[in-house]
Amino acid sequence: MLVEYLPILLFIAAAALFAGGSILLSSLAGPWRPFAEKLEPYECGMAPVGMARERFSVKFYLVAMLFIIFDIEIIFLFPWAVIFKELGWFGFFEMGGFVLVLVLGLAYVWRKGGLEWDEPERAAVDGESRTVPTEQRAGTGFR
Amino acid sequence: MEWALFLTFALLAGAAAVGMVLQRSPIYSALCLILTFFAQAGLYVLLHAQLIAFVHIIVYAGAIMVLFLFVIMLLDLRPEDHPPVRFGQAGMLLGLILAALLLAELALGIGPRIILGSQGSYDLETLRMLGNTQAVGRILFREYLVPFELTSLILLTAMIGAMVLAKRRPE
Amino acid sequence: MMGFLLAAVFKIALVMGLVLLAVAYLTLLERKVIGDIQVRFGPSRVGPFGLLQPIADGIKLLFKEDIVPTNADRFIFIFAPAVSFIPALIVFAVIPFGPSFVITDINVGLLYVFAVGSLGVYGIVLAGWASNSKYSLLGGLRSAAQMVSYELSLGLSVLGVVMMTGSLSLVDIVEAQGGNWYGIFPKWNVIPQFLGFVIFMISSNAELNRAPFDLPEAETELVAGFHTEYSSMKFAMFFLAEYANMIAVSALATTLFLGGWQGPLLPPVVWFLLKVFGFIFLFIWVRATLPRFRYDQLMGFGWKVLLPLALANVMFTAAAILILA
Amino acid sequence: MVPLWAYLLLSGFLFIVGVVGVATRRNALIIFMSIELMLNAVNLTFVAFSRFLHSLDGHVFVFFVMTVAAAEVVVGLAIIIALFRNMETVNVDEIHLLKG
Repeated sequence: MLVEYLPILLFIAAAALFAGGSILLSSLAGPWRPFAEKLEPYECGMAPVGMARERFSVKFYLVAMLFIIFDIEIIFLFPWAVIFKELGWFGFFEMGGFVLVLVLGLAYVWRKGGLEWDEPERAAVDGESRTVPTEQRAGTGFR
Repeated sequence: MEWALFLTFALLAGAAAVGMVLQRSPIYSALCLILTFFAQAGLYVLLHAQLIAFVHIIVYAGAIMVLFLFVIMLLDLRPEDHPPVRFGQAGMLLGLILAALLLAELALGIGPRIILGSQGSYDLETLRMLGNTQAVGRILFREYLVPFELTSLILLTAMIGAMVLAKRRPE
Repeated sequence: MMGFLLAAVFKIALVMGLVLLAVAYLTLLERKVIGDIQVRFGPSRVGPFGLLQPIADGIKLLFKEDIVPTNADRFIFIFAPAVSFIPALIVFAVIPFGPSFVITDINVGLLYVFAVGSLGVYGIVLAGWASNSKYSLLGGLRSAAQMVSYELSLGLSVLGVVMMTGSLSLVDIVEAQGGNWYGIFPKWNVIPQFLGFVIFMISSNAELNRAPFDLPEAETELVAGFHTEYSSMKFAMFFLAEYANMIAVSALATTLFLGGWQGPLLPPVVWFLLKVFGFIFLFIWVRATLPRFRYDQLMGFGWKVLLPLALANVMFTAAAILILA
Repeated sequence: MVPLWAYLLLSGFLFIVGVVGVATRRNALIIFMSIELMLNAVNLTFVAFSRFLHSLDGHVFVFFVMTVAAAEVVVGLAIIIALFRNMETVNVDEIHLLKG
């Protein structure tokens, strides 16, 4: 039973060996003539301004957070789907309740503007700022 | 064979966990923790918990640690200047006491008078016949119905809480 | 046990060789097909019909200078390409190519695929961060946010198939699709699970970061996204991973929705490869046809349309199974 | 077969490492990761006991632990981000909110 999992380990080892080997080989085979400008990060030919690792929008974090929550939902759904046929209507309503609660959460986040990426700013640029209510804009502004 | 695999995974998990605590850079700490999780998934497979092993990877390595990396990058955390672990503080004493307690407990468990409760009905043969996922699913969705439904409330709370916290602007 | 392992080693070598070869020629195929669609030739100088082009590309990449930008995090910078390449390859461990040709049939095969698939994010986000370049970081983060968003719909879209089969083993799923309905229609999951299939195709296209979802590497705004700073074989690793992922997704779609190796007359492996090729062609066609999304449209579509739709599909399928039973 | 005590020893070790992390590190994120490590050490004992007691309740508990861990991470990191926005630090020594 466990022996079925050994090929996976072997496969990982083989893939790692290939990746490591070819990266090593190319670093040996290629030329190596560095100078300061060549090693600069690319910024369309200009000298780079500041460090790249600056803070970015909290939106990315919100997406990752919602992702975790729904990922948990999916890992509950997998074993449920496997034995769904024997659970019958009982299982249907059981999971229906679970999914409903999470959909309510999604609806809440949606209403609060957590799913808008950068709607208000874009609308303002397009000259449609009047169509966006101020309180909504204030609610979705991120700093 | 099983011992060899166990020792490999155990050493990997232990070393990566220690590395996680000792690293100065939060990103490397996170990477060490991810390595621990992989080794742990290997241990789960050795324990014939295939469903748990892959769910573990999906949740911890695939989701939670991604969020950690996002936050580390979002806050642009730099490596700390001072040595990460400072001994000889109140925390040290607390740690020692806790460690001693835990070791004592382990010694009780490891000792000859190991107390194992009544044996359940899911031995390897039964599991092979039923299928790991099917057997776990049956218990989860029949016997643990109420905890399962309550889980959705925990998730809902987390969603709302994070939304409120993340959206509040500093004054 | 030794026999099983030896067979596994042989199959691993065969599958790895085949996938890498296929990836090499996929790059040529893509350039040729897009060339044809845009009424031009595509590569045609190296060898007859440009057939030696992938080999020339490979040799060129191998002998390029290996640049690590200043202030980059050296270890992660070198580590990231391997991290994105390994998951792309090891997905093939559980995919059944033919009735008895699968490297290993594990009872949680589908979960394995998703566990491995969810690791692809790391290579991208780490590469973007380690490069210390603004384009890379932004591209990497965009890419990661996009991938996690569409991973949800991807996971939900296959649940209908799992419900009908009652197993997570890919071999079981293929075997359940044998035979015909009313003697004419093949019992492929694509017929009862058409919505799931469509969601699967859209979200896997987004997972692959391919057009029209290729925001992370949008040339016009982000230069090349997370791999802007990469050169030589490290760049090639990302490229290999991207195309290997494309083959893996096509193989998965074939297995889950188009009956895998099932089919009349022709040998099973041929059927499997034909269907996979069909999906790959579809991906190339889509890339040549559709314009790129805007980023807010992309995220909005994933969260507001695809996710609710996929959830509805799960519950709808459940109800349908119970009513029809 | 690897006996139960080997797993218990490992999981005890991981737990202690987590405790040391929480007690000695000052970076809120790393403290959080140490807590995750402790939760996972507990998960390992759950699964190990399940295996040796021929029961599956441990597996079900691992599911619930994972859910709680995920919820905790989501809210916890949201708090860390909110703190960081106000105070520009994640060092727990420098955060004295409750001291006014």
